[in-house]
Amino acid sequence: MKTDIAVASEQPDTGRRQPGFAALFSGPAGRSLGLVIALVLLCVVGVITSGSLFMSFDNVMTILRLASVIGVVSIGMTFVITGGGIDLSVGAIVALASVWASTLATQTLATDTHWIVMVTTALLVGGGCGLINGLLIAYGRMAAFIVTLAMLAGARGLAEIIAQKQTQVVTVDAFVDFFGADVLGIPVLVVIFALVSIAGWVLLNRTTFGRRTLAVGGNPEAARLAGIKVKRHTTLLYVLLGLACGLAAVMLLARTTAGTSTHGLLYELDAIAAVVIGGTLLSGGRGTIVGTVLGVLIFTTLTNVFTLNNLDTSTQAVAKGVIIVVAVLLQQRVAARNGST
Amino acid sequence: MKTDIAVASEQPDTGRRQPGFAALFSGPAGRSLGLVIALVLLCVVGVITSGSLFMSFDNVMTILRLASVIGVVSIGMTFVITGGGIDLSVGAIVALASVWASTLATQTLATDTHWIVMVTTALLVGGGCGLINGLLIAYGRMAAFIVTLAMLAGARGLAEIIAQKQTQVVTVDAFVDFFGADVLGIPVLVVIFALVSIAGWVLLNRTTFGRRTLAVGGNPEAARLAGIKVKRHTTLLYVLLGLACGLAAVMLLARTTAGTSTHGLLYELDAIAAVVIGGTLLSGGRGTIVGTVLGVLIFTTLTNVFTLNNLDTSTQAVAKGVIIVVAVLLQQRVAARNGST
Amino acid sequence: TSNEAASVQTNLGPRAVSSNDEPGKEVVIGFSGPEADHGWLAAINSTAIAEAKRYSDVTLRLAEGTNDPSLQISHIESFINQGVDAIVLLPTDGAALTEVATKAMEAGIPVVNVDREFTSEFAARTTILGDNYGMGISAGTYACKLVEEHNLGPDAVIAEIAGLDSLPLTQDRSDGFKDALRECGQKVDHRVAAEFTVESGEAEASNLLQAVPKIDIIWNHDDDQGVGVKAAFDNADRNEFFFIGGAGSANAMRWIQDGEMEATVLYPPTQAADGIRLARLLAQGKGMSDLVQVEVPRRIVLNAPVVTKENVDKYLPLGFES
Amino acid sequence: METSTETRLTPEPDATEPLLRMRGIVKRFPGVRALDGIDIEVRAGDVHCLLGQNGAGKSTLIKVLSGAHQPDDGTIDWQGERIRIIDPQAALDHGIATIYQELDLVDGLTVAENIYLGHERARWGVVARADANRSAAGLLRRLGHPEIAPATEVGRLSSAGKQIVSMARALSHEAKLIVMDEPSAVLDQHEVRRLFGVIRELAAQGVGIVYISHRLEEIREIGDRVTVLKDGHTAATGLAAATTPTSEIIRLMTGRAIEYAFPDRPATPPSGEPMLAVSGVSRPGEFRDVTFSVAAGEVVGLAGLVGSGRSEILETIYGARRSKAGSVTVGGRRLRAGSVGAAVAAGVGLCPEERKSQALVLGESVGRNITLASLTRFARGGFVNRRDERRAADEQVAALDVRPSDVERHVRTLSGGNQQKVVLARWLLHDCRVLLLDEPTRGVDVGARSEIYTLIRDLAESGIAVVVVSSEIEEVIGLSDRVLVVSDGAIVHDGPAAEIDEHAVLDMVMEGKTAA
Ligand SMILES: Nc1ncnc2c1ncn2[C@@H]1O[C@H](COP(=O)(O)OP(=O)(O)OP(=O)(O)O)[C@@H](O)[C@H]1O
Ligand SMILES: Nc1ncnc2c1ncn2[C@@H]1O[C@H](COP(=O)(O)OP(=O)(O)OP(=O)(O)O)[C@@H](O)[C@H]1O
Ligand SMILES: [Mg+2]
Ligand SMILES: [Mg+2]
Repeated sequence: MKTDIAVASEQPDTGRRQPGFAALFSGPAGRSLGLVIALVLLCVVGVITSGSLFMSFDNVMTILRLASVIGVVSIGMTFVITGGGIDLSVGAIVALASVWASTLATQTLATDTHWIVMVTTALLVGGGCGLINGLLIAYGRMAAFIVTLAMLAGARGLAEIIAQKQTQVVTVDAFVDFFGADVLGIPVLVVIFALVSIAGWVLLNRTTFGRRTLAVGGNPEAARLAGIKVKRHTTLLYVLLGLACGLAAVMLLARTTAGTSTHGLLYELDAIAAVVIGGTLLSGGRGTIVGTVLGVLIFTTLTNVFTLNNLDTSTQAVAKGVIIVVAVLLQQRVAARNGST
Repeated sequence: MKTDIAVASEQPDTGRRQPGFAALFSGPAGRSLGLVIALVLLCVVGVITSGSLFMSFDNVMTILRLASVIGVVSIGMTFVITGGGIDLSVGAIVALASVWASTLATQTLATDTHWIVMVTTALLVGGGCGLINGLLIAYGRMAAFIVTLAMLAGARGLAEIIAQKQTQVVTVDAFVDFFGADVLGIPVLVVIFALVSIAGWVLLNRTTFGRRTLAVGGNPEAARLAGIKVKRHTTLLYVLLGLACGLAAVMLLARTTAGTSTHGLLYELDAIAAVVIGGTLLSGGRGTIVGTVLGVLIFTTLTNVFTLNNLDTSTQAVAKGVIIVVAVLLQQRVAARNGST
Repeated sequence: TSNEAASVQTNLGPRAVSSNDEPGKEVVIGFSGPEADHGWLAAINSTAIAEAKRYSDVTLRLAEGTNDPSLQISHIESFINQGVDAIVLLPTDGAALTEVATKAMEAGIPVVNVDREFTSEFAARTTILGDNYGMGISAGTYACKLVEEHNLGPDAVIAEIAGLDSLPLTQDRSDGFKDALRECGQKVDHRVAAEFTVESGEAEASNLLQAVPKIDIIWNHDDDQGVGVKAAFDNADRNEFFFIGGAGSANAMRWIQDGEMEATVLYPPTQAADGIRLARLLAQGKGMSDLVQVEVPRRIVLNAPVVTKENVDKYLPLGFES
Repeated sequence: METSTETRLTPEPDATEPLLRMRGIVKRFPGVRALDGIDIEVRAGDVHCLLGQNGAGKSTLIKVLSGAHQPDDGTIDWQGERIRIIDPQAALDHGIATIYQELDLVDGLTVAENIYLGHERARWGVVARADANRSAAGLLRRLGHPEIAPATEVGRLSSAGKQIVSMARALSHEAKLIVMDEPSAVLDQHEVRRLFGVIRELAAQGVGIVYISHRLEEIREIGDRVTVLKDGHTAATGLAAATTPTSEIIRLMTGRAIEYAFPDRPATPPSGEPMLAVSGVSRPGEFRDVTFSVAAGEVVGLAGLVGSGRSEILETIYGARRSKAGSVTVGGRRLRAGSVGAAVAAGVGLCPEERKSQALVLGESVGRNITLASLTRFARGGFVNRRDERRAADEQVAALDVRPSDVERHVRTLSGGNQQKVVLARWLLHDCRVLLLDEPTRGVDVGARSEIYTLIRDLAESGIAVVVVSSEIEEVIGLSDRVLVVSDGAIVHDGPAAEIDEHAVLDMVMEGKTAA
């Protein structure tokens, strides 16, 4: 939002990165240093209150597995927000993709051929929804907020119609076995999250696609004048996020062994929150995958620590609100000290 | 979001208002002409499908009464968004204010003295939450999205703690009688909505406060250098919205005769949607109260028409998605033809 | 009226006291339910907690209530990691939680399923069902009785205000209602779905009243949203119909006493409390003292009786403050 | 893609065939005919100057050429072939690179990333950062700015620095035609020299240059041919830059003869109690120990190189930056440091350097932008009296000759120079006691320029203390009663304008530069 920008510009840029020790943190890690500190503090609280329970391998995997689904969505969301957009329909798209990929017809086909059919279906549905979003926003010149709000209503409604509001159990064993398995003790879901994170980081920071995303989000007019096809690029960003939602649906199908129209409820808020807490500018032009991953981990670890400590849900909500504010303030102060805003 | 701006800037600004007939619609009414058309179309559908049922005085009042609560919140939201901000916590603030104003203690005091005690409580709670939001955003330099997300969690949690997740029935008869009454056949709630709309319109379009809101949202740095106290103004905007939420809580208390922590669920989405559909720029700097009121009416009428036609909820959701897109496209085309972008 | 911190516990009246209540082995029970965002679910939680407090040998671990199956799965996973002695689970979605419940059972932790059935026999040691379909049947059967008693004829206008429509349990209730009505040649003429909240109840009911100028019978799935539904009736000055509720909150029972409501179909929020008790017995290896068999049964289906003016006094103590 | 940073030599085209020929170009915006049949021809190796008043259509013409706008009518021949330029990429593909009037960089990207935006140096879609940084450094060196590090975020650069990056970007395209829309507006004399060096080098290699500027003396120095636009028409084209008299060019542009001179200074310099007194104000890293005072009715000019800290000094006086030491007093009363509100209340106005980001609310009308700082004057009890407001805005628009003279029009649609006038108008309306003007004539045409000079003098005579920052030393000297020379964040000279000349100032600023 503009206000933030304004306020930020009041404190003059420090301009130059400091040498020596601080330089270590002036890269992506530096910008996220506050978040790392917040996460570490959270872990310390976890260890103090729940001892070895918290640090156990199983518990860590539980946190990561929970983080993996919303994590994949959040990484996609990082691209859209960095590119100056927003997507409220992610949860609905996840639901629709999960339902579509677990209909009787799809599952029968998958049993007859290969479970890859289900994955393809989910990705196609996700990508298709993203494409519709992108086309309406970029070529239809409509506000992203409105288009994706409409998609939120539409996709979830369609999911309900397809599933007839029933839960569709996944009976394709090969599918469940594959995604439910471990690789060297690490759950496949966590591996997927890790791979998507790395791919996202490379895509945003090391490729022309990523550079152009920053340009389109930071100054779309300048990007257009530099010869970038802004509309096409914007559309691609939403397709990318749609695909991430499709993948998340697959992961959710594996995790819950069921497809339902209630999957992905409120993912839009969770994902946007993780992205923004991570340090990506909601107004576009600056994005960080590392920050997003940290944001997701902070939220999931928070829930885990709460659960281990048997906290009442209302108290949890209040505590969550306070912790969000404190984490961001911390992040800001640390970033300011490190000379990167 | 930036993308929209970029895309919009490709089609040249008309800059100048056309004379003659078109000038009639080039004011606020013109910008909202597409919305008026959409609303009229919706009413035509209502009349065709439900005949006199739809156009009956009672039904129109039902629509307006349902529109009034979210309407008051949306008008407050128009100011915040026009000023370049966003507030996700409106629903939670409504819940907290409704709960606080209907605790046993407050109600007892109100019975002993006057129901105005309940109203004051709700307004104070709403204004207080808004103040916290505003201070953290303007002076704490935090992103509005994050701060109000934290407030969303915190305020609803607090509401649950206060109400112990129970529904607090309003027993102050004078309160229910006053707000449940009619004035010349018009429900008091609708009268309040109308008054707030007019006050909002005057405030935004005719006062220095409104002008400054537009400037702060349009270019905060320029506003600051023009001598406007941007931080103070931003804070005031959130307080204003908080007060609107407090008032909405009072109206909701009267409408449902109960205060609960589940009041105002998803108001943030509904209000932002109404504001943005109305034509207020999500990036700030342009706001229209008339548009917001129309946006609210479109959404409420839509639900009413659906119900009159006994539509299944899933179909409703899909239809809603499609109608939103169509309404906005219509609005855009009409606006473009009228020469105001 | 509901501002006193009411707990159903104190209202429950006389309860069976048996040797099973003697302190036994110390056990840790994990409890996870959906987001307690309205009265019935809040009552589910509070009765469960209160029940656990009654036993000095029970330590309760409470997970954050959620409507996201994925998050609930991770709660169960952490219970398994913690090695609790038993798990009481009210799933957001029975099918979605089956896998992880099976995992818990395989890890030797008995799972007590409350209210929403799993898709596998092996996922729960014991299931306590509130019978949503049966609730619809009860409501429908009672509606049929009203039609007959008051001679409403085959064209009686029957309306339904459902709860959150995307939940399978809402579908079950609606199916039961429909099926029972069919028995007496009736059908649901108009249906809207609220969201279990007071506000949505008021909004949906307001619109419904406009859609149907004259109604004979209304069944509202949930007494929580019923507060709003009732407010809408009062706002519109409409009372020409029989108003049947669901769940059985204290508010609803008082309305029945005052003649402002015809009846409500009970859906006791004490299931989870029962679940806690059974989980304790399972973990301690005990049976149910009122039964001859030495083990806790696999399946308990609660009754969904209809509360009317005649019997409301008997049920009022069970009514939860919502 | 070639790694060479050198602009490729284009084979000398047939001497009779111009590189570019635009005929009958028409561009309409709703309510305006920005271009109404423009003809222009540019030869390879020529520096072709485009002149015209503010709003004449220069920027619009070059945006048509660069693919940013689609013409409504007219033809474009490129190297003898009829082409259509459907988007900016098409123009770049043909070898037409453009430096836009409004800086068109992405703040969040680095210098190198901005230079290669849209034609990244990449392999398999993965950017070759080291390669890009190296090439960018080469381009910057060629432009005489090795101190700009390719890895710096562009948002941290000053306007001048950004202008350099824009130029480096144009060079990076190995273009056959480079269009420059007022590149010198944010540069000081020293920088302009270097720019001319580069332009000459490019022209010698056969690259065609279209050069837009409002500084007529530059035209004579660098230009080969001149085209003058007036109200969307070609008033004259193909004039020889060297021989066409200045008065003739001005007449073609404005349709009248303009005395291109500074207004007379008062015979006796104003004195008495200082209206504005700045003492010992410092901001580490930007400027230090700045002390000077301005009497009522006095015009004080700040000369210096780009980046010497003049803008920061003005912004600190105004309270937009908080000073770490020293004090600012206005009319004898000390201002609270770091408070714009206090400064405005005390009657200080600042006309900031970057009109787009710092001054204008682009989505608002001209009228509302003008009255923004004086709203309370038109308000009673918080309600704005729109008739009074409108009248005041109309007066300012007429006084400054803003075109089109329509206060309802969005500022966004005004030409650059007219936008600048709107910013000036805001503070002229504000009944200031102290007026701080940062580059007030940036991008303003000759006609309006002399009007602004007269205005500033009139304001001073009405008792206002004026501080002017300008990168044109001639302007500082001509306009001011007293000149301060700023070098590297310190005031190195303070004396009457009549006793100093351009060379002396240039020497002083350069000395500071070399000493530092
Ligand atoms: N996007 C637009 N929408 C409407 N009118 C426009 C737009 N862009 C330019 N104009 C109008 O076109 C005319 C020509 O503007 P242009 O920017 O080409 O002038 P210019 O010669 O570059 O002036 P300057 O020297 O001030 O930069 C002006 O009247 C301007 O208001
Ligand atoms: N946002 C910023 N962050 C860091 N350094 C900055 C920033 N803005 C300006 N500077 C530095 O401050 C110094 C002075 O800036 P500036 O160019 O505004 O001076 P100036 O004398 O006003 O020049 P100009 O002629 O461009 O107005 C320069 O070294 C510049 O690089
Ligand atoms: Mg121009
Ligand atoms: Mg400057």
